[in-house]
Amino acid sequence: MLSHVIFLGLFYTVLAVLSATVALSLFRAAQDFRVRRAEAICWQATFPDLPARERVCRHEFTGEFAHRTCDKAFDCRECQTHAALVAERPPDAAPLSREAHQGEIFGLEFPLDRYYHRGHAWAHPQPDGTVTVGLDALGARLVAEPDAIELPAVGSHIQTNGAAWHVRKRGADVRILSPLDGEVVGTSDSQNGWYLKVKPDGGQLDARPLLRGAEIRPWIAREMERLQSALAPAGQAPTMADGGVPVDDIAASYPDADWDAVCSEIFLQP
Amino acid sequence: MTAITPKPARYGMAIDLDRCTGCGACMIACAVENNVPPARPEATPRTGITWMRVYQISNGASFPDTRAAFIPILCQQCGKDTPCAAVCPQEAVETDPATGIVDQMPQRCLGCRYCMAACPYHARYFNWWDPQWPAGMEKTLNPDVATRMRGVVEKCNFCHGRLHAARSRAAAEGRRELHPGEYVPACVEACPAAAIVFGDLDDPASEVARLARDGQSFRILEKLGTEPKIYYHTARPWVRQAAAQQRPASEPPERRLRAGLPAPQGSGQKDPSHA
Amino acid sequence: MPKVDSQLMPRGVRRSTPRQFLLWILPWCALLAFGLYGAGLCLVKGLNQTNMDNRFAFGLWIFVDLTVIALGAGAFFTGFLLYILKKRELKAVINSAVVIGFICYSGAVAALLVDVGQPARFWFTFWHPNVHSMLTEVTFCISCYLTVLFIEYIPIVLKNRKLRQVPSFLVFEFELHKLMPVLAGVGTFLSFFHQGSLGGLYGVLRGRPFAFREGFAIWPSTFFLFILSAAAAGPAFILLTTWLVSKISGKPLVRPEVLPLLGRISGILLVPYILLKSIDTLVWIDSTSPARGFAAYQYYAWKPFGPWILFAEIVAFGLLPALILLRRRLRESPAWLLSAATLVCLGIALNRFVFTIQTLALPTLPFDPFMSYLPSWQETATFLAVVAYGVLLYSFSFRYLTLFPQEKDLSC
Amino acid sequence: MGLTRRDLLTFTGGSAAGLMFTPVPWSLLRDTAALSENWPGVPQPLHGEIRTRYTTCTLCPAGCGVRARCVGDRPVSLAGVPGHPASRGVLCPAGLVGHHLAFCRERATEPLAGGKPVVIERALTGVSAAIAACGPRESVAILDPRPGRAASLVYRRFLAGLPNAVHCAPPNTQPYGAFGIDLENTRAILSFGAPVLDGWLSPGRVMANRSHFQLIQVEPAYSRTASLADLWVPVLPGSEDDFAAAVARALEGETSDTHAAEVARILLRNKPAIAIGGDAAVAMLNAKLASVGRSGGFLPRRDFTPVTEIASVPDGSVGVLVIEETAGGEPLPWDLLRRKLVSQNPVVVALTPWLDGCARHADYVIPAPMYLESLDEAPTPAGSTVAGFSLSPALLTAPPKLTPPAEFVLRLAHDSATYPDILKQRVAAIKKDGRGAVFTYPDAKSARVRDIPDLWKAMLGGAVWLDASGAGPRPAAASQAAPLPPGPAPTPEYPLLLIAADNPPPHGSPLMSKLYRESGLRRPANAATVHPKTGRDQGLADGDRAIVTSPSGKFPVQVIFDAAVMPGAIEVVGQAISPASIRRA
Repeated sequence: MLSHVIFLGLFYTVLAVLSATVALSLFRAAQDFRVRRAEAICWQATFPDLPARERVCRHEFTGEFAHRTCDKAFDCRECQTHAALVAERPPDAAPLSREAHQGEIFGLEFPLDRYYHRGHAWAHPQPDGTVTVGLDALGARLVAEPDAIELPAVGSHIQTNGAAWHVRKRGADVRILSPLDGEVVGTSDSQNGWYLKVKPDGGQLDARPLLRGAEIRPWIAREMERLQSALAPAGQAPTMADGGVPVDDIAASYPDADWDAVCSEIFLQP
Repeated sequence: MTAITPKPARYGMAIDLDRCTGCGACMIACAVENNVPPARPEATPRTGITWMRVYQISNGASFPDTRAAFIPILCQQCGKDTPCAAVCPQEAVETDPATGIVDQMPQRCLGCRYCMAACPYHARYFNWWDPQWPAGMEKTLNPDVATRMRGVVEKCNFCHGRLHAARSRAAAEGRRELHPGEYVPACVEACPAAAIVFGDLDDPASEVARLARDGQSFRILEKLGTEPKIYYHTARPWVRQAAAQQRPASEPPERRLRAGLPAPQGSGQKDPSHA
Repeated sequence: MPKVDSQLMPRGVRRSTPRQFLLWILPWCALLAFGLYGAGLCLVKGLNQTNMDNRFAFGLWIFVDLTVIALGAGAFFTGFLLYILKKRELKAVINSAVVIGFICYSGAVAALLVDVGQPARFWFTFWHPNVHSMLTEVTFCISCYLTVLFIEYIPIVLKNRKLRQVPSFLVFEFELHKLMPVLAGVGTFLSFFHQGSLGGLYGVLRGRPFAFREGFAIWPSTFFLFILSAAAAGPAFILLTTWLVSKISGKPLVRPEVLPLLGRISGILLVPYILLKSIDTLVWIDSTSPARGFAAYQYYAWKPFGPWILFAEIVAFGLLPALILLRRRLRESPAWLLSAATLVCLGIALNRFVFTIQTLALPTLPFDPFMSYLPSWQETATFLAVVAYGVLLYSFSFRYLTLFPQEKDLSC
Repeated sequence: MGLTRRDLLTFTGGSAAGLMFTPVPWSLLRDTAALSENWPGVPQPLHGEIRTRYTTCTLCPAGCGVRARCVGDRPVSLAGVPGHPASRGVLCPAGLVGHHLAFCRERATEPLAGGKPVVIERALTGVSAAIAACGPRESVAILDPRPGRAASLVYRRFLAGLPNAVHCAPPNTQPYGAFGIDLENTRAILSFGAPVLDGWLSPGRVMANRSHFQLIQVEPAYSRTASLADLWVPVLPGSEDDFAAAVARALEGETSDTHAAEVARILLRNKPAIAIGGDAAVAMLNAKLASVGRSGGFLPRRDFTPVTEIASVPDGSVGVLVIEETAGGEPLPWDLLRRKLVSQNPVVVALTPWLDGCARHADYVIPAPMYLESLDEAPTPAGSTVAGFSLSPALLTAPPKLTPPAEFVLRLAHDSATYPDILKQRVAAIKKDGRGAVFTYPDAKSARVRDIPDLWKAMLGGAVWLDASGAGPRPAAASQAAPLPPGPAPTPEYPLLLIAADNPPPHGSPLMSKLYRESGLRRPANAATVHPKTGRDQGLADGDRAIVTSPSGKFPVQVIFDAAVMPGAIEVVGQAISPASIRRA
């Protein structure tokens, strides 16, 4: 009798634990959606799956680290290291080269009045307190004349590192990561330069996760390398001479490149 | 079952190997009593069902010094740490405290055959086929015993049907005890040599208890410590020795012979004498 | 079609063309179909289709079950090391380990369902369990652990490139992953138990002095030996499969230091196993077996099961690989590493063979013959079906899921 | 999109959980249980009123009493009749499953002429024509497996009406001729190869007296009887008579043979003793033992009717051979019978329930009822010291188209009487005679014949009539012993000796065949057992298939090695001693 109790007790405990585990994670998942954490979590779940070369810490660009892999999923708001380094010497203090002043790198426009996200979206604070969000020059050239664009509905909420909008181009389904938290107040198709007008949470743009000033050049330099190796079919040398100015529609000039692979490389999709 | 709870007994057997002529009447009576189906043509000595099985043993010597004896092997009704009962995953094997009989419940058997692996006497049999009888022969089945289906294990249960019948008779007469000899398994009744004695081992007056105590009695694989309730009796020392020896003794391989002959080719239910 | 195929594959890794893949799976599919036919015969016509009999109540299937479950132990033990003992390096193989574990266990359970005479009654064990039977323990643990493996499999599937586009899947996966240590813990507990029970299965056979062992509490010594041996073999098997997969797919899948690490773990566990196994064998020869009326020498007097089998089990397939795996220099050379791992796996298989087959082959009745047994084609087919099923499931998982996270980095 | 999916998940999860609280899953479980527990297609025993019916076994001459446990009127199991004077409440294995015989595959169910089914009338006319067509040199023979029955009487009467006819019997149907054996008082039996403990006389009677007598088995093969005998004297095949002679000399104290001397000592120490199983020399030995006509020895029986042995029918003389094969046991070797037939178009008629015996060689097959399918009789048991008679009422309903052998012969003879009529007459005769007593099975009581009002009815209810006065001391005719030809010696061509292994399993129920085969208790009929050494010398291995060749022909066998067999000998089921050779097939 006792043995029955012990044995079956154990067995049913195990079953209880198992079902509890599953139930709990289901419940938590639902919870995440309710408190709008889902998008962030998606990014967190995605980040570890990115190849190491895509996960470098921004402070590697500025040479503060020889090698460092980001462990905060590019959310510098939570990163002590970042805070410390920034406190040490604010990025704006960094000396800028002539070209950088004009905001041109490899013949690509990178205006310095904007903040750049690692996913190639920029955020541009407007006088009216809203922030316009658009694709930077590199991103724009990759998806030039997209086959389709899927913008969020006005009034919907986007989160830093969450999907802001979707662009489809030559079989590549690209989700652009949002550079900020906020409510979408307006959308447009890029002819006036931006895709979203966003009313940032907390009234103003939190720029901590975003790149600016001196960081941009080394970052773009790396991005170009990655782009080249992504474009180069296996075994071939990169086709774009260093410093060569990318054409307006890269896709067009690389008809046989696996565009999905290229885009996911640049837009941080595992 | 009877309304009256019967007086506990510990049924056992004593088999006189010096009287057993190996005629096989016990096997046959057993099969008839317990509705064992005839063999499929494909059945072999190792896939057939013989709750009671008479082995021939020999002293391994060569002619003319050779000696042989017959040993009927049935479920030995182990009384302690019953190997098969302990291992059955779903209590399809039960030892009846009132009789000491180890009973197999085919209706509950999963057919995992773990009990067969556990039984040192190979006294358990698996239904490898759907049971089948020649047309009309199923009308000769014993109504007191249910037939078994394919995929379950079965074995000797000291003719449970007969025990129930005897008990209800006794109950009808308001007795809670069975007279000695009122309940005997079919093999005991059928043995032409009266070589098998059956009864309550706990009743010191019973013949079986007397034989069990006898110095010339032994049990097979006694050292396993499972307290089998089948005793074998013989005055021939070599038989006792052969039934207890280490294996393989340095005996010629042809000892294989009688323990189970290959099936005569192409003879299924066909009578061997005409095969 | 090829488009869908390529969109299901993880990004940034190269996989064979649809055509190559088709050519690869076709033969396995054929094998699976053939095997299922054999299994079907056994289910429809009954077990008379096998060569098992009243003496050889267990045959090829039980042997295979015990072996694959021992090899599948890699799943639980790697999980245990990764989530409980926090051995981060093993993250590189954990997914593969889980899939292999799932394959082994589901395969074993499938084979068992064909093996029992009345498959429709499988649930009887849960209905009126005999808690004193090792088989009950096995049934309960395995069914539970299979569930665990299934749950552990889910996140890997949800991370598939297409599925991950569904946010709710990704979020659920994330939350589930956070609780993975719990599952790993439960899994470890269960595995320890049923690996043990599988050993107990034979250790408790007091009617079979060849298998019977004394033990502690309700568990015979084989209970503990099986746990240890399984834990030792699991990593070795993961090692082998990983190497095999990277050879077949022609890519590096894990960093070079991972395989030797697995080898080292296996070696470290082998040593105590061999030690205890030897002690256990000596005790058995010296007292356990004789006490039950069987001098141990006689077991090895039956051809072909001579004393060589003991030597092979303990020295050739135990001590030898253990020594190889414990020497860094040998461990680092793939040839040594792989041959050692192979030996370990063979050793486990041999050990399980001895307990399942030799135990039944040896006569217990003094006048009973030694029995031999060869599986029928239906039995073999059913076994092959399990193999094919495993290969297929693994192939698809490897093609469409991320089994080796490091592959992406290593591939460029 | 995501929303609806989540809804879907919730819905399925919820409904799954909800289902648990409905009876559905549980009833499903119950149903699977039910399904798996009464597996489809498994025959279930029929239930009904349990009754006990009695009959007498006619499978062999022992005439054992049978108590049948019946459901309704169908027998489900057979057992001995406690207290039965002849069988002592015991049945042999074959008798235990007599009620299965009707279900054997190889039984005859309709008349055949030249292998084609015909109506019985057609067969009758055919056979009558054949008999009428017999030439002056051709005889009509009826082979009667068990002379001394009412049926035998019918045959004799029929044959008496024919110019040239012979009523004959197979060898050894009356092993002790005019004598019965007073086993109850015997103290020693010297058996020359007789299967004393393996189906000799009636097993019940033998085993009941086993404790009273010393058993000496003189036999080349280590048979079942030899293995349980008090003394086994292995002799060379064919040299039994020499040994018998040696024993005879030893009884007078003059011999060198130590074995013989020992045997003689045992015989002298345990008197009365008898010698059985053999030939002239054995008869002479009995004379020496003075075992004839005295208690504990051979007692003459009055109801003995001498009958020609088939062997002594001249070869090539039988034009129409009618073979009755209702008795159990294996059929006669066909070549023995064929030799008796005339060369051109002989006609063979088989009155048999079996298709696989002589029926295979018969021009006409008249299907006979199987044991327990028709009213039959059991005459005085073989070896019994007292005259006896009992009826064997049918317990099974016979299929149509069967004709009891006696019935068939009656119709050949255009006799209006039926077989039961003949049996009635026999019972009436016993009643009229008034001697002896009747043991009735149901109450296990004996009563004098004249005290029984309706003997026929009593007999039908299960009873045996015994007439102790049927036997009594009478001067024994000293049997004339012609010395046996010397035992066959191996020749270069036939280096080995063929000897009979234990007697073959009788024609049995499917169940019996199964059990014998699966337990290996009886050797298959195609087994040839040789000593391992002999086998290897002949280039054979255990389990080989081989061909045995002897002067009387060749047959396929399966070789079995057994150290218990005499080196240089081949043990084959039911074969006569002869030189032979064996080679791998």
